[in-house]
Amino acid sequence: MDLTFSTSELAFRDEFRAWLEANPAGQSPEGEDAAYAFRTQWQRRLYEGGWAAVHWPRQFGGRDATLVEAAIFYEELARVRAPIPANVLGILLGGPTLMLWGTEEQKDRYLIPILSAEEIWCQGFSEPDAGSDLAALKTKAVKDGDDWIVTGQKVWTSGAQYSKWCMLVARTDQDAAKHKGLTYFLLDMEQEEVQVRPLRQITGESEFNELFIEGARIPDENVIGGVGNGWKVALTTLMNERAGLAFGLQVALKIGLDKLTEQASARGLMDDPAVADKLGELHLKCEILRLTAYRGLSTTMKYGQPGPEGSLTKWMWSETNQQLAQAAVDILGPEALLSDSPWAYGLLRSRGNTIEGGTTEVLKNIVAERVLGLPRMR
Amino acid sequence: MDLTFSTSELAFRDEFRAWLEANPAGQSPEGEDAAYAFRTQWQRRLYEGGWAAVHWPRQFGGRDATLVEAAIFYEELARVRAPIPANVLGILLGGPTLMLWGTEEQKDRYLIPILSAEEIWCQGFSEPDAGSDLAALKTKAVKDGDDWIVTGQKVWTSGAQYSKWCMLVARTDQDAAKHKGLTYFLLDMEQEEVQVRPLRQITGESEFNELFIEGARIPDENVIGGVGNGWKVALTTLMNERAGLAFGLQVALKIGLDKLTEQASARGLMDDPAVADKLGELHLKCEILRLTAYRGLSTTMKYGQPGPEGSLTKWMWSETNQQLAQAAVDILGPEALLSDSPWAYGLLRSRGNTIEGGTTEVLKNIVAERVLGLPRMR
Amino acid sequence: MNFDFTDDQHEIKRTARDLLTNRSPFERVREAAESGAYDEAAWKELTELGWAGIAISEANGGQGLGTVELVILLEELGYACAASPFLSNSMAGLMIEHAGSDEQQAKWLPGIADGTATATVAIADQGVARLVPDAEAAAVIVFVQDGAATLVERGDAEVEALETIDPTRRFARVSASGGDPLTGDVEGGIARCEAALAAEMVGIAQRAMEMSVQYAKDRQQFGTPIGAYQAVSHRCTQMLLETEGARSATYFAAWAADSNPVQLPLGAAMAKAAASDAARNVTASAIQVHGGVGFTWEADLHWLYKRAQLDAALLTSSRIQRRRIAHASAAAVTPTA
Amino acid sequence: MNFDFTDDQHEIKRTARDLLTNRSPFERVREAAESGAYDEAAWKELTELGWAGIAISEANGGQGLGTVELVILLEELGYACAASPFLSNSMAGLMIEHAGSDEQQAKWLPGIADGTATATVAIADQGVARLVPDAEAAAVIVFVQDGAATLVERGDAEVEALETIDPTRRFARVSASGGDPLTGDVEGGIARCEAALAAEMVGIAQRAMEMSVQYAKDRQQFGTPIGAYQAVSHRCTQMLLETEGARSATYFAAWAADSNPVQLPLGAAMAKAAASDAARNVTASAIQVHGGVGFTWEADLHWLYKRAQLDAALLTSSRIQRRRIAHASAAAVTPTA
Repeated sequence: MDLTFSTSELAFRDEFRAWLEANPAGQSPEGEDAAYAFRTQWQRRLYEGGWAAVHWPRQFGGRDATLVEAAIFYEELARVRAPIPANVLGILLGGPTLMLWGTEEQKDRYLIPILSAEEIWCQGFSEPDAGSDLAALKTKAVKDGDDWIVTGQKVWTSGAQYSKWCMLVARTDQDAAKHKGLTYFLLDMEQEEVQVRPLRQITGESEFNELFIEGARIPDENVIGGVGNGWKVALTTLMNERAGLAFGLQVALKIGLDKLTEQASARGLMDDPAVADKLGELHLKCEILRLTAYRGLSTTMKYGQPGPEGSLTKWMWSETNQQLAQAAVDILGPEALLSDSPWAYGLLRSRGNTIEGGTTEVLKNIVAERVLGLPRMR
Repeated sequence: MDLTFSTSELAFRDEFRAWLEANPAGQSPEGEDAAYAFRTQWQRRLYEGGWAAVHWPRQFGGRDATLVEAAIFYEELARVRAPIPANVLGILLGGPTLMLWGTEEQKDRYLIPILSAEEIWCQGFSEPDAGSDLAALKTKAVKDGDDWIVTGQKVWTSGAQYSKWCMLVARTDQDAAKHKGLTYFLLDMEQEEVQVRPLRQITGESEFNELFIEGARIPDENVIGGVGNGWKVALTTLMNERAGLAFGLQVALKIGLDKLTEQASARGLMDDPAVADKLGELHLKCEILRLTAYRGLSTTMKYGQPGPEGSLTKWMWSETNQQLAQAAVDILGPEALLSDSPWAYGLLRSRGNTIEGGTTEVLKNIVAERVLGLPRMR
Repeated sequence: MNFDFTDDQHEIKRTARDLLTNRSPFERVREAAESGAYDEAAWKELTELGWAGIAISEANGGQGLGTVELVILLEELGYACAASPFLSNSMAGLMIEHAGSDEQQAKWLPGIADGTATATVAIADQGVARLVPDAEAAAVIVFVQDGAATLVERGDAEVEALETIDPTRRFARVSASGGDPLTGDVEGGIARCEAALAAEMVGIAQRAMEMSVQYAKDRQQFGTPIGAYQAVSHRCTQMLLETEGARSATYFAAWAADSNPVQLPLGAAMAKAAASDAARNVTASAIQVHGGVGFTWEADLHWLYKRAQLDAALLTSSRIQRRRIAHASAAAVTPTA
Repeated sequence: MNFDFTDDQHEIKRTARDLLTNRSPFERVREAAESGAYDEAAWKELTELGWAGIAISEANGGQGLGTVELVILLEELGYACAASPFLSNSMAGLMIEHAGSDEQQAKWLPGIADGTATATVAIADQGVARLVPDAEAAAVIVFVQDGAATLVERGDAEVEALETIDPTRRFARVSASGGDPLTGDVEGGIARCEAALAAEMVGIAQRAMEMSVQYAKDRQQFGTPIGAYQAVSHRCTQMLLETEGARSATYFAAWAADSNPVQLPLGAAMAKAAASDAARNVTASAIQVHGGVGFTWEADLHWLYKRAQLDAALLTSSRIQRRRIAHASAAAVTPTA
């Protein structure tokens, strides 16, 4: 057991720190489009420095980073408050899915533009009536010569308005059993038959979109992993390691908590034991989250699959992040509810944390079944 | 809206208070048997004073008390820390069930001995494999001439060792659908074919028992409500107003909380805002419980059935009672964990509160279905 | 003991529900929020119906009913999440009615009662009230500080508009000094305000719960309505528990205000604490039950969530309320030295 | 970064689990509790295996391994709910090993390591320690007060046996003064004790969780295993969350004790706080999952619940720990004046 970074991990961190110091991300501009353009620029700089996808194999432009190094990478990004690369879905989900299921031609064609942010990717899995239930997808693709004609509706596609490619799961066999008739496609977003409508969130922003697809065309060569194999390919995408990203979120949480602690201190509120108790509780949760996340990485690295602890960190993070935002309102009072306060934004945005990327309820079902071996939920 | 007692309610209360002052219950002796004998004696005195079952009709020995008066009755008992009458199940469940479903002969035969504590009643519904699921009962009764021969096992029968009669639900038709083959009997406990085995609880006491029934005999005249009608009769028993008793529990909770508050004050601990916050929270819950319970009574009295609030008080009470016991340990420290401390007893006993009389999970199912109209649980 | 409304009170509740269902559907709430202005026509209608003066004496232009009736209206306004100066104006009315002199009452209450000269309440520390609803448009501000209150005319106060996360209501920061002192029962006035505020939050929680229950019945997942899953149905029962608990405390406080003032201070503290927690928890829970849909602007749940957060921050905080409750309870059980 | 045991440590864990499964099944725990005496033969076996001296230097008769190895054993002893003076004796060993002089170590550690002269730790206020495990049979008591510690021989202390709700362990009230001062790192010693205590509680929580999961698979209600209902299955996932969280904090504290002492004080505070909460919550939850059965003496869950309550009351309370964590965190982020 060694809970410090190894020499090579420290070397990795120091190299990235040095690069970050020489290449500061700068301040994001206001406005969604401008902010996104900024993130694209930022990813291009990471790419040029060889830092766009550290966990990818070197042959595809990565650095063969270990899970711990990938965690360090996102921690360091968060520590300097640099933005997440624009093409995060392509880097974390799309690339690894292609590496496992794609043909050589597909890898040659798509991987580098993902890294360079030349082509942004989005994810077209969720549908309005399917929710967490992939087997209930209704979007369908019908063969038409060498092409597929796709019709349907997708939802919660973040970044769709900026994307060139959409990882789309559609039903290609109406008669097959629910899981079996699915195929995984790459849909070209640049066609009139694909309409993107922003979904406004309770924060007022539109991170997510609805996708209306009316007879869009996909050439046969854009099938990933074979016709009828979409369920398995989609699982690869879903299972893909977001652990690294999680480390960034957790550092951001810690930065927020430290800031609240500092503000409470500055106002002399730490003398109120109720405030101290609350902040102590949050620091405890935050530290346990960090430790548990690293335990999960160690288990995965050693045994090839995560242990029970690995399934818990998203749940821990999302609830702690919500509690932090509410604690800030309780401790700092009305000013934390003003529209321009980052705490007010956090209060609203954090409500999505227990919904996005698998609701807490679905996570608990998965943990109950797969980790605890309890009977299938009813 | 009038949240004070009316003149007649006050008169009722004052009359009972005066009686209690003239007839103090005294101190319960140590030991389960002695304590039970003491409760029997106490009920006999209540009976002689005309106070054994205030909510029963006058014609059967009661006082025609309203729901509010019954609540007052139990509040006053709890306030002077008098014990619950020994035959509480006969008074609250057995009597009212007989009044609705019994023949004239049965009423004449059984009601007065219930009141006078001459014959104690217990409840034989639960079975080891049935738990909360009445339809899964396995105990069976087979017709043999004018008698029924009963075989099976019951569990959680409190006071079985002191009881003359058991309200027994058994299966009399193996072929009928699950709910339909049940019959409600009065089982004479004084026969060798009925064996009572105490179930030791985590407190070390044995309030509850297992009942092993091997060919016990019940004459046909002890069927209540007709053969095959047991489901309906049992529902009457289950639905019967325990509200009055609940008011006693709630006063006991309040007395405990006041005591903890007094002890915390005496040690200067109220100056610790975390202690004050915790006690404030408990006082708030305690008061909300009292108010909500009275709201429930008012709704029931006016509309003939309880409103949504009426289904919540057992849940509120059980969780608050558990929180009180844990708070006492946290506030008073190790001395609250000594075997002879009432707090230590409370800590253990209160764990049963969210299980006995319907687990919190079952209560929530019922509230979800019957109050909120949500679809049947799966 | 009769913990139920009178027939008249039930009638007020029904009328209010009907009216607000028509006049303040969520489309109107959204319009008001997005335009940054209240619906003047709706406000006029409410005042013409006498709502604004419901708890103000007839002599001063009101209807002469009680805090219970006011609480009934406020619960419904909360249920509708109505965008209106009703809450602030009523709270000011309660303060002046209960702590003002005859002259002060005669001067200000008629305008409050008919809505032509609205008022508000500001809770200040060192001359500054950090969060005051509807101060910009108020004719007079009841300025409370260190347990004392003065009436400060709008022109004599420094009012700086604030943009909060709840755009269905106008807020401001108010600085003032001096003013015309209220010499009566200021504490009792504030306690009545707390009961009124609690009522709005009970209505918010009720609405969020009802929307969640409805959604849980309608929305299918894995082939069955989500309300059939205990993760959802038990969450809904928790919403019911908190909402009904807060309601019990709020009705009690309102009744105490009208009929048993000795129980008001503790009752109001309990109502505010319970309703703040209930409104915040239930609205957050409602978003969760709705899943991704609950996180969208169009689902309208966020108006309730945001209103709950702002309401909870008004007047005394729950933390302070809990301590007040604890110390009052301790004083009640501790033998006096 | 490798947050996993070494192969040797895994082997220690496996061996301990196997041994305790045989030597300390619940029947034995019950016997010890009902007879009021520990199982001498089992204690002899553990000491002969060198467990009692696992973290004591070889020079003083121990095995010279670290806090991590001790924590592994204690987690398993907690899992077994073993009735034994192991915890108290090890805590005293940690104190003397880390805060004692060479002479004190030479005098007391060999007896602690081989179990022939056991010791314990008493946390006192005004000369009285209100809850001390295994003081009656101890040869020496590490008496801690106001941050200082002395070694008090059994005969020089007033020891009054206490009957607590956890009869699987002997407790006493201890009064003393004077004694032989420990001049070394007392705070570090106590922090190590906290890590050790936390480990026992992690084991308790793990056992309660496993029993609940097993019961949820086996027990049928309404024709299906109760573990298929989210009210039960989600409760079990909550148990997992709390247990794994407490485990992360405990392993971290043990590692810090051995390898990075600067992180030990905060780490130990976190471990004790997290493990206390986890053990109390998980054992209470386990009773609930078991329903009526869980409330019976025979189900054996209560030994875990009672042990969790008593363990949580040892050393520093969670309330104080949380404040320590808060103030330490505040100090870390506040620019020094």
